[in-house]
Amino acid sequence: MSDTATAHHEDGHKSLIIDNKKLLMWLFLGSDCMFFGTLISTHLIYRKINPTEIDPTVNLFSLELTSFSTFILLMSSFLMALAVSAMHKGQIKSFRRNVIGVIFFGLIFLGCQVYEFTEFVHLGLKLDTGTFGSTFYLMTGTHGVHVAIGIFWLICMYFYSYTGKMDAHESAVDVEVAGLYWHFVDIVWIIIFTVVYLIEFIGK
Amino acid sequence: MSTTVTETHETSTHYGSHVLKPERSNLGLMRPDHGKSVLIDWLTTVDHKKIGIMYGVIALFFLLVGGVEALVIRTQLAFPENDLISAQRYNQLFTMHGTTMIFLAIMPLNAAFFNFLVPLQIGARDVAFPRINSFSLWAFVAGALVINFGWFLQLLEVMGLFTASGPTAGMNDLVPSMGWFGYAPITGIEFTGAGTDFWIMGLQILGIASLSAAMNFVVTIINMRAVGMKMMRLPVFTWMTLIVSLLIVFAFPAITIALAELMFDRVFGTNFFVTAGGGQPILWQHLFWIFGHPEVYILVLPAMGIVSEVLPAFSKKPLFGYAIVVFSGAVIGFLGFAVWSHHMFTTGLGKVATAAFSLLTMAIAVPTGVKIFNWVGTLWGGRVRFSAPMIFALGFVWMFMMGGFSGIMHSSAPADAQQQDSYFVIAHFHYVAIGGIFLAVVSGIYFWLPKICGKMWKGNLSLWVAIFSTVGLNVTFFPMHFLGLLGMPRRTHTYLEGFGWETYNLVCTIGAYILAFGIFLLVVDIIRCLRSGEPAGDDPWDARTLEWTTTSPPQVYNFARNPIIPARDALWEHKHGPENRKITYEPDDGHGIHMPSQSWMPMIASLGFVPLGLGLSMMQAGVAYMGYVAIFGLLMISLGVALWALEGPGGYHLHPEEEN
Amino acid sequence: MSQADYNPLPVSPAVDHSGENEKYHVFVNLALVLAAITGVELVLVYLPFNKAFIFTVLVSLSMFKFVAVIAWFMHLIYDKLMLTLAFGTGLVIAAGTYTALLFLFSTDYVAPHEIPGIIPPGM
Amino acid sequence: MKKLSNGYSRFISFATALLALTFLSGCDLNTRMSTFDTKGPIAEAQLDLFMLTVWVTGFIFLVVGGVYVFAVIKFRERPNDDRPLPSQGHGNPLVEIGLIGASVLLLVIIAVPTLKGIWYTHTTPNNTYSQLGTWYEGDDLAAEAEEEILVIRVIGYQWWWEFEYPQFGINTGNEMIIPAGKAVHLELRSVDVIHSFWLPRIAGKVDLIPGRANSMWIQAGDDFDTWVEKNGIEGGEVELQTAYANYLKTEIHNYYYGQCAEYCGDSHARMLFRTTVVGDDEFADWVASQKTGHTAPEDKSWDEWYKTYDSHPESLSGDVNEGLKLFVGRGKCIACHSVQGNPRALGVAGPDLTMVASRQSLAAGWLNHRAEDGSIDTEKQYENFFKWIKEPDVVKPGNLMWKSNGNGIGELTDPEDPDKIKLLTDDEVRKISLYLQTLK
Repeated sequence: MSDTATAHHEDGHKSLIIDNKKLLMWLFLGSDCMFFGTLISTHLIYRKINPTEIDPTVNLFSLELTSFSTFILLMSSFLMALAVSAMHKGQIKSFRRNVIGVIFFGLIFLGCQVYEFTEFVHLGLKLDTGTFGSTFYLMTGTHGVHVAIGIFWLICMYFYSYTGKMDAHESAVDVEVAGLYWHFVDIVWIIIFTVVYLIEFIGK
Repeated sequence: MSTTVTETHETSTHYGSHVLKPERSNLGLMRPDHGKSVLIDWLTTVDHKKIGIMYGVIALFFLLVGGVEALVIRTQLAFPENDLISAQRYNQLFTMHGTTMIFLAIMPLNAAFFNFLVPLQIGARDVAFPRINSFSLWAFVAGALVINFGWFLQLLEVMGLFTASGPTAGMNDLVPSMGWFGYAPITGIEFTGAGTDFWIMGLQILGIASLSAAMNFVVTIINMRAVGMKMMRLPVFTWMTLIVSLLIVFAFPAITIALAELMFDRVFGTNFFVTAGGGQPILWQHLFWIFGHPEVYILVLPAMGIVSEVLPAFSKKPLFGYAIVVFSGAVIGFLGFAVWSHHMFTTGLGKVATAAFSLLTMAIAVPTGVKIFNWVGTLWGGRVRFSAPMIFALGFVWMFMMGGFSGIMHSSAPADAQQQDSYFVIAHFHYVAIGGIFLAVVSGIYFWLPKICGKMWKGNLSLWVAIFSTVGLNVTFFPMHFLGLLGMPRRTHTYLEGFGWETYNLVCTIGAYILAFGIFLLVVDIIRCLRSGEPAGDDPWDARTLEWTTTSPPQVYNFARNPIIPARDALWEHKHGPENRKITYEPDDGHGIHMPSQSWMPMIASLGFVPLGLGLSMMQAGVAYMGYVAIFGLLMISLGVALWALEGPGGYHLHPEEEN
Repeated sequence: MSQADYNPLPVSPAVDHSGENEKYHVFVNLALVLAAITGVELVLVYLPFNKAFIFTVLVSLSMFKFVAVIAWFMHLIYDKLMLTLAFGTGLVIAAGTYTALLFLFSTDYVAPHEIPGIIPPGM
Repeated sequence: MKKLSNGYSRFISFATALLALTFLSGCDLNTRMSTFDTKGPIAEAQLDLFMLTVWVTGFIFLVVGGVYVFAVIKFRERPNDDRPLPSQGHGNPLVEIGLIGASVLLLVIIAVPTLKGIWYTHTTPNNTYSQLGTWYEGDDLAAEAEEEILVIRVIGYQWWWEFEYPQFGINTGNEMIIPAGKAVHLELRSVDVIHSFWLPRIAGKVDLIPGRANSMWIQAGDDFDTWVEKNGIEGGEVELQTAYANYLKTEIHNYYYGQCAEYCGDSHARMLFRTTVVGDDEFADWVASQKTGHTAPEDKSWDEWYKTYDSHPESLSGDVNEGLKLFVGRGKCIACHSVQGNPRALGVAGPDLTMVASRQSLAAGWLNHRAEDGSIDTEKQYENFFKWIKEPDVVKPGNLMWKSNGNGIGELTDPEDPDKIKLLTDDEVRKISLYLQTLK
């Protein structure tokens, strides 16, 4: 809930009209690029130098399932954009409707991931299975944790909207910042979907 | 959740002094505001100046700790085949010396200057997120405690009050002993014990502290500038803060993930750096230096910023080529991400990669050289006044040049094959670290101490500090160039007689004691200043930047009215420039100055890292019940953050007496 | 001092609410396009085309999705340049560094896990 | 202010004096591991590059440092200075660009030879001088190896070195032997943590990284063509060959010191190694005797000795026999060490002990018994063996020989209780040492 970690300086004049929280979030996302860059590149490096590590005849990935969860995440991003837009217009009911949708879709995505992990473990891919298991689970797991944090954040916002303390101006920024975070989680998945799942598949 | 809606402004009362009625937060709790007790005031403060001072004091303490570690190391090496301390103890000392100096002394010293100066230099009341600032400070303290906790356990063990148990107990290394670089696989579970876990968790916590502080500063510098303070009017120190903060923001995630991967290797048996499972230990080196090389600039750029403030002030001239200095700082920062592998020339990168990194490393010498040219250019035609800050700044330029030149020698990869991991490298980076960063920081201390405490240091003791530290530094580290070229490798706890290293080592050790005496004098001088310095006045140096327009020490609100900045070197132009370049002030809108309320929550949240970090580390080492301690820490963090979110930012208004 | 620098606007961002309705249509269209691309990607990997071709198309499509979400859903194109700089710097550094890192690793340098005392066959 | 200036000049003279003292304290650059005293083309190339960087940076230092000192002195504030304020110029773009251009030019002076040097040091040559078929005189060489150069697999352990010669199927520890004037290809491997191979007078370092196939090439002394070219000596082929042989013999054949240069744990400081550079004949002899290994004491065959050992061990008397009995028996040395010839000494966790007594150091180079004249000081050698076997943890803290048996060498009488170890007595250690001294 980093949006709350602020204090306002109503007297301060800002040379550029960017909200502090928004700038902070964008910086965090820039930093997160390095964060996920490290994880994804670790995975790719080990795929490159240990290409025969997993049995190529076993079809580990179910592309249909992953495409479905990618779709779900993209749609949640769409709803999040609508929620932010609604908040800017001060339509709190529309905001609630959309946010509930985002939370729901996010939970479906997490559910898919849990299902996928369980399947993989049954197929014999564990955390300590060579480097593939290590990098795959740490990478997708970290992404999953990001999704979970996002869901928790949005649930808090949803309930907070009933306290009547939200207003169109300041809370819109808070919602927008949460939205930025959510979209970023989405674009990270776009990359992971392509470089980890699809390209792995055509490499077979 | 939201932050602003509930602000209760019952405060149009006129407060002449700082005594305030504590106000209740949204939770119905008393806010720990001014006037209760000095201790609570400091613990819960969100004032960037107090936070800066605390950073500085803690960092100086760790500078002394790291210095003592270095002295023991040097004493052990004074004679061949010396057995003052065991190999293991030596390894612990050099590991902790490096870690302490980098993460617990230099970085927080820089943070101390950032905190104290940046808002003052840009004409702001505070940083953008005062409570995150407080969180960063206490998270840094938490990380420092976790990383040094091993010493405490080792002490208990020596006294017979504690025995390690569990899988790594036999190793008996409670203090990190794998080097500050922690090259895999020596950090693996089969080679090192609990010390490595403390190190991993400590660094992770320090990373969180640095990241939150850095993002805060970027937002502060971009968003909180006073009217008219355009980017190209920022003081160079603030520019360097901005660049350093961006470097931290973009470099730290690499080490965060690397540490997480290492932790997974140790705890969950993953294979990131385990050869038997297909892992490549070399990957750690890459990830470490992707962080580690920008880290070098994170350490040194603030020093360049300090010197770029001191030299103009004592030459009565603007910085020569301001734009180019700023630009070269940015280029150094950016190129700093492209040269990490020059720390790895001996790891068999292959011809092409070695050549590429060799050339890029030479390229980075150009913007660094540019800065030196500009400092010389600043002196040229000026009127050089030899006061203590200036003497240290002049010493910095000379010593930094020497460190820089041995750096160029490293850039030639084949020559580096002889220098890498020898004492030559130690000489190189200590010239940069002590001759560069330390002298600049001392220069900064003498320059801004009058502003920080309102008192002027006195007498010529500062000159003796300069003499002892500079002489000590050269006597210690100059012979090390030769030691390295005569084949003495680094990180060896002892050496055989007959290799021609004996005299050099003895000289180095003597030098280390001279240097230590210099630092001791520095501490004495600072204490003397605090105890019995004369009032310094607002602008004792006839200086150039905005921080000298406020009182010494500055009021809690920094500026009674917000300044409007007409030019670069605002104060100088105000004093000596034409009439249209005076600093003006915004009109009083009658609402008073909005001040943020103080809070316990950032401290509670960040100190939760102590049980979390210690619990996780010791759980790994097999100590009983540590899992619960870790969970307690996690709960403490969550609780702190949740209450922080719910208490609301609060705030009150101050109405300073009109004095200007 | 020119008073032009002095900006008396309030702190909170002045959001232009009149644009929100146009944005709605952009969002809906974008969502449809993104869904369609994901479908195309899924089909594409099964098609018997040249692997390099499929690879190129997949990478381009994912780049497009990536940029589109940033630009419109995250309204970066509506926002201040400073935000693009803050994020873009991180993105460029990450992309550059890790692409370089990927090239620095190659199977040529991989040695099998050493076990003491065994001279590998073929030596 | 006057007082300050006085202090400043005092400080400068003090500093200069101390610096000069430091310089003078050690002029001897021809020490055992000096990178200045090069004995091979690689170290020479590296030194040349280093000196180039020294000259270039020294030049810049002189110019910039000179201007700097001049500026500080010339533009200092005088007492009662009432001159007008200095001009408030913000810099001069032309000067700046000129200086940037000049520094780029100076860097190019370093860059071009650096690139050459990288290619030179990274490319193992395969010239006729170095091919095994040309110079190796033993008859035990596989045909396909004739056109290869000598390959040595260097394997790093915590904390010792193994040198394998795969083309000859032999293996030695901590002291490597290479022929003079021949390029040698080193394959660098590690079994545990990262180590680094550094032989300063012959070549700079390359790391031994687990999981990574690093390699380097080294050469002690120039090959014939290079030597002729470098020295510009004229003469007939035979004379030149003699002179060249003489050069190798007097200048290159020697005993060189090396050390691990990457931090590798507790005893990193004590992970040294040695290299003997010898002539072709001597190398062939060494390979041959390394292959043959040793017979049992009193020139018995091993079958005979072991038969007696298994049936009537008490009949094998004398210190050397007793030592060997302990070596294969209670001391359990053969669990980790192998000795060529001895059919039961096949351990692989420790260094190969074939001809261990002809090595001039023990315990990865930490204990020396090389006499002034280059021969082996046998008394010292005995002491070293004794010390190493008696208290290995003192010589090399944390090493496997000490750790593997539960902190000492001897018999574990109760496997459940590591404290009940029956350590070797001084007399037993003496006998083992005496036996080991016969392995030469």
